[in-house]
Amino acid sequence: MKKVINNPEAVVHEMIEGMVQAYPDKLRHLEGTTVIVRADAPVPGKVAVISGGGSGHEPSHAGYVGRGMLDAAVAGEVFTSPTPDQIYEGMKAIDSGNGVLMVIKNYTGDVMNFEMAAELAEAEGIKVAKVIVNDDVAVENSTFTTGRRGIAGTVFVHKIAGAKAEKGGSLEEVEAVANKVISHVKSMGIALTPCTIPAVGKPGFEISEEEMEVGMGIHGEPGIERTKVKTSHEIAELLVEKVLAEHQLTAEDKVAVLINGLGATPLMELFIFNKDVSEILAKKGVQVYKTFVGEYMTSIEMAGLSLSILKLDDELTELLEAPADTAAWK
Amino acid sequence: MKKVINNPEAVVHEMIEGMVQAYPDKLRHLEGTTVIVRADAPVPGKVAVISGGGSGHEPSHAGYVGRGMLDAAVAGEVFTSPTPDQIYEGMKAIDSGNGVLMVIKNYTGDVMNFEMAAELAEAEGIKVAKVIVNDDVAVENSTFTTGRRGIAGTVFVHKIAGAKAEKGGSLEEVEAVANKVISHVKSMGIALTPCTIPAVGKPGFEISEEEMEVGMGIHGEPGIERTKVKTSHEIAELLVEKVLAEHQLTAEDKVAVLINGLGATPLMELFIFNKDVSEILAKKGVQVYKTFVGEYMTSIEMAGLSLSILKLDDELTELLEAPADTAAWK
Amino acid sequence: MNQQNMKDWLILANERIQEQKDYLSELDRAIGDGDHGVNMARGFQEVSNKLATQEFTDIGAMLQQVAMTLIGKVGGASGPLYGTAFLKASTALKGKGECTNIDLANALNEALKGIKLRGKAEIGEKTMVDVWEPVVSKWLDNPEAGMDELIEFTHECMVETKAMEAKKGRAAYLGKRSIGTFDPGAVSSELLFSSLFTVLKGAAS
Amino acid sequence: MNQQNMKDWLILANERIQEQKDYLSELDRAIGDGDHGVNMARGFQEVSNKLATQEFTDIGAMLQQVAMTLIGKVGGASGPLYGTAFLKASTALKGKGECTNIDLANALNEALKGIKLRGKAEIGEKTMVDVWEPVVSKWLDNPEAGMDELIEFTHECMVETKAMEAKKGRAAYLGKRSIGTFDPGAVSSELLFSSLFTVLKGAAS
Ligand SMILES: Nc1ncnc2c1ncn2[C@@H]1O[C@H](COP(=O)(O)OP(=O)(O)O)[C@@H](O)[C@H]1O
Ligand SMILES: Nc1ncnc2c1ncn2[C@@H]1O[C@H](COP(=O)(O)OP(=O)(O)O)[C@@H](O)[C@H]1O
Ligand SMILES: [Mg+2]
Ligand SMILES: [Mg+2]
Ligand SMILES: [Mg+2]
Ligand SMILES: [Mg+2]
Repeated sequence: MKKVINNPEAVVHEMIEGMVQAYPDKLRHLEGTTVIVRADAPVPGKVAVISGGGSGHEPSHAGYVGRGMLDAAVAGEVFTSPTPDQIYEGMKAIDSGNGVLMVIKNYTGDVMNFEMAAELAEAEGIKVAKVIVNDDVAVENSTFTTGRRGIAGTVFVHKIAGAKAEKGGSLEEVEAVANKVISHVKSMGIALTPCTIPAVGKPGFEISEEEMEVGMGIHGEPGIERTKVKTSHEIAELLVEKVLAEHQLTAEDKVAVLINGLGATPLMELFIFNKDVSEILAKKGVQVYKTFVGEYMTSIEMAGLSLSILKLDDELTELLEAPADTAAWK
Repeated sequence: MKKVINNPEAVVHEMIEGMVQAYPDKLRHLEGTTVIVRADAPVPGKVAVISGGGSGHEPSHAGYVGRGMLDAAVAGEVFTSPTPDQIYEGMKAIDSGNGVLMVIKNYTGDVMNFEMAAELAEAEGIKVAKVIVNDDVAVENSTFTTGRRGIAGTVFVHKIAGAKAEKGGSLEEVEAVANKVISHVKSMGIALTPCTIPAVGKPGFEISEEEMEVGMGIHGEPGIERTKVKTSHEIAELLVEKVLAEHQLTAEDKVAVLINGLGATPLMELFIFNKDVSEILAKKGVQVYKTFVGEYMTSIEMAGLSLSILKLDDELTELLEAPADTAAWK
Repeated sequence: MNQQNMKDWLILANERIQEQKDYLSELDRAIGDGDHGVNMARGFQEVSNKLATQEFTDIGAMLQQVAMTLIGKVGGASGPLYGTAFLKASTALKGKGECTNIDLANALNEALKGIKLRGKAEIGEKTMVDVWEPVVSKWLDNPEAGMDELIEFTHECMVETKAMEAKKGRAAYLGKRSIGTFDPGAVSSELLFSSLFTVLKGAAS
Repeated sequence: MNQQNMKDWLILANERIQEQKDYLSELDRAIGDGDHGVNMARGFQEVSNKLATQEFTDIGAMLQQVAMTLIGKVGGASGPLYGTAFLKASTALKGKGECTNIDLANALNEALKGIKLRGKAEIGEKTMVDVWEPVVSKWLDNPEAGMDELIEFTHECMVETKAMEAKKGRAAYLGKRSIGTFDPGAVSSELLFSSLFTVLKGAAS
């Protein structure tokens, strides 16, 4: 394991310090916690939006804290959901009396820890709503299991729910639009290499030079299938097909496309992949309203990428375009 | 070599297509070339700024094309300077009659190819000025050699010269402020892992699990020294010392800090490193006006980072803060 | 079981978890995200530290502290689950200076209910429930069962998770590929129960 | 040397470069950025294609086309250098249907001057100049020198770059660490000259 770190056990705390030092005008660290809040939190009159999860997905989630997006991000240990006490501290610091929306990715750990935090917050009289993001279409949806995971599409939820809150939406309205995004966004990814949790010190899985993992989780969880490494075009065909299969798109629909790098994949490859995705979508008659290419939700230094497609309507388009001022989304 | 590509020989062209498809409002591809220009080029009444170099440094350089920064970026093959004919096509497409500033990184190949392009452009009556960026302090400066390399500090030149041009500066003024940035910015980096040129198919160098390369070039060129992997804090001490040694800073001076990831280094590590740099600078009494953390000038999928420190004055600060609307700098 | 026995249990459990930290993470690498050992080691080390430095009025209070520590330190899926378990057990033993094996088995049954309520997993879904449920009900059915027998039975329950397909937790996303490894949470639960039975055996003799 | 000989030379040079592509890149990996083979192979393949499909009025015109192709296709440091070299040689041989060895040696001397003007390297700085300068001056000094002797001498010049410390080009950043490998551009220059001498030998016999 080669990393620019000081102490594998201290990466989360040191990272938080480094982030706040980089953006002192935007971010504030709640002393003694792993919570980063908007510098001006709580914002009077505004519903607050909180998200978080394990660390290692940077710029998620603290990179999206700021005007027009999140009010707080709670960082767990690497790939480990944050604990209820931390989440609760975040909620207290951002609630202006208008309630807090929790944006949770659908992992057992995240859901349980956020739910416990909500119980604590509600006991203190904070109005709480929650939405659970489950955009990863790699795994079949089934009522017998935990359902689908939340991956990069979550960033659209942050953006759009954050914009709605910034515009003065009520807790119910912010929750409703967040749920609309969740039902409108589908994602799936592939990985070429694993990643290493600093405190574990070795890669999350082994994979040969010839193979890739399809439908990879963002925590190094194995995916649904292992295949020979495919070309960018083949990967684009695979992911576009899987993702579009979950959308009912008509010729009038416009979509936003998010090509997300998992950490080690160069921008060069993300752009090549975008070329292939654009071509395939154009052939299928899908109208792309806007494209985002970059690292939005990573898996430490994993090589790989994910594709998210968000079906837009007028409301979502307007909120997607609304101004935001955060470290990672402008 | 595991990459999301289609054909190692076609990466540059496919990447250019993918970039332009992602940002059709900002970027235009000059058909039949490897040049990306501002969608609205040539901009009447404005001095044009062109840069470029080998590919593999994304988002450099096309990520900085747009209002307030570059008018054109010329992409060479991976790590290979673009050829004079391509650069010349770019210059013709952006010149509005007010002249073109070429921002060249100090590599023999880049300098020679840009100079040959300048000869072609001047023969056609285009006013040309050039600046040569040599911010990498890893290598001793010497009049007997080619001098120092240009690395991530180049992005500050793009930003500030671009802002000056956007504000209506003359070719001489834009050139002068670019030269001021060059004399005010110093950088140095380290690498933990090599990178692989797609058409070559194997890593640019070998390095063991225990070692790092100090003063690494951004093309996988070996650095000045190979040492045991150091901690983030030790790396910060090393780089800050080397970089500050080239600056004459007084207690009144403010600086801008750029922590640049080389491709595979997770943001988590860049932030940890920033914590260490901030601490050391604070101890030395250096006032940090603004910090940038992210991937600005990469080396495909190299793990590593560089530190750039720009000494500011009022003019540079104002131009650094001026609006820019590009894919990679906003 | 008195306060000292309970402390011994949790300290022994911590020792076992620290020893098996890498093994637990290894199991989680195969079908999860590879952090179970790190999570458990972080949480139980803190439990052990707290027990070494704090005094408690009764065993219920001690278990409550254990619960809060696990909730605040473990994170992930196992944090809220073990945390809830100890919280429920602490409520059941509230105010008691010591307790019988039957009291403890009943408290652990409450703990199991807490785990199932929080995690919504049923038996056979390849989770810690596959150790908790059979072990607790065997003990409840036969409070006189020998400790060695219980230790062996716990181990067997853990082993059975190998053949199961995960339906809950992170491993569920693997579908059939989750078959063939022990569930990490089942293994850490085995460590917890076998430490308990070991300590009880010593206390009885 | 007539047009056909010149074509033979450049086609042979391309073949050698394609054969040695990986070797050239390998050398450049050691002290540069690892692309010299890829750059040269791309450029000379295009030269070879152009020569196969186009007609030229004279050898000057042919060399001009070679120059433009190299300038437009190679990139990096070697592109402008080889491009300038062929451009200067083409000017020297402008309008000639064929030329003597002395004409050619003189033209290559002009090419050398172009390389030095463009790249500002002197002999001993571990660049292609360390092959070009001694080889061209040896040929100029003794136009009757045997081709085998020239081939051998070219090789010796290339070998000498191994012990040199680079002062120009990308390898210069390495300082003393640049000692110990052949300079990639010196090796590609050797391929160019030895192809030339091989073709001239065949043409003479
Ligand atoms: N819904 C659930 N009910 C009961 N146990 C569960 C559930 N989900 C996960 N687990 C247990 O948690 C273990 C994983 O814990 P851990 O690795 O610490 O958390 P995470 O999965 O969040 O990384 C699994 O092996 C399983 O035994
Ligand atoms: N200033 C110079 N003068 C002469 N030759 C040079 C000079 N700089 C570099 N070279 C030659 O160019 C070769 C490298 O070419 P290449 O790898 O294609 O370009 P780059 O260094 O831009 O990647 C070196 O081995 C050296 O022989
Ligand atoms: Mg986890
Ligand atoms: Mg090169
Ligand atoms: Mg886990
Ligand atoms: Mg090279």
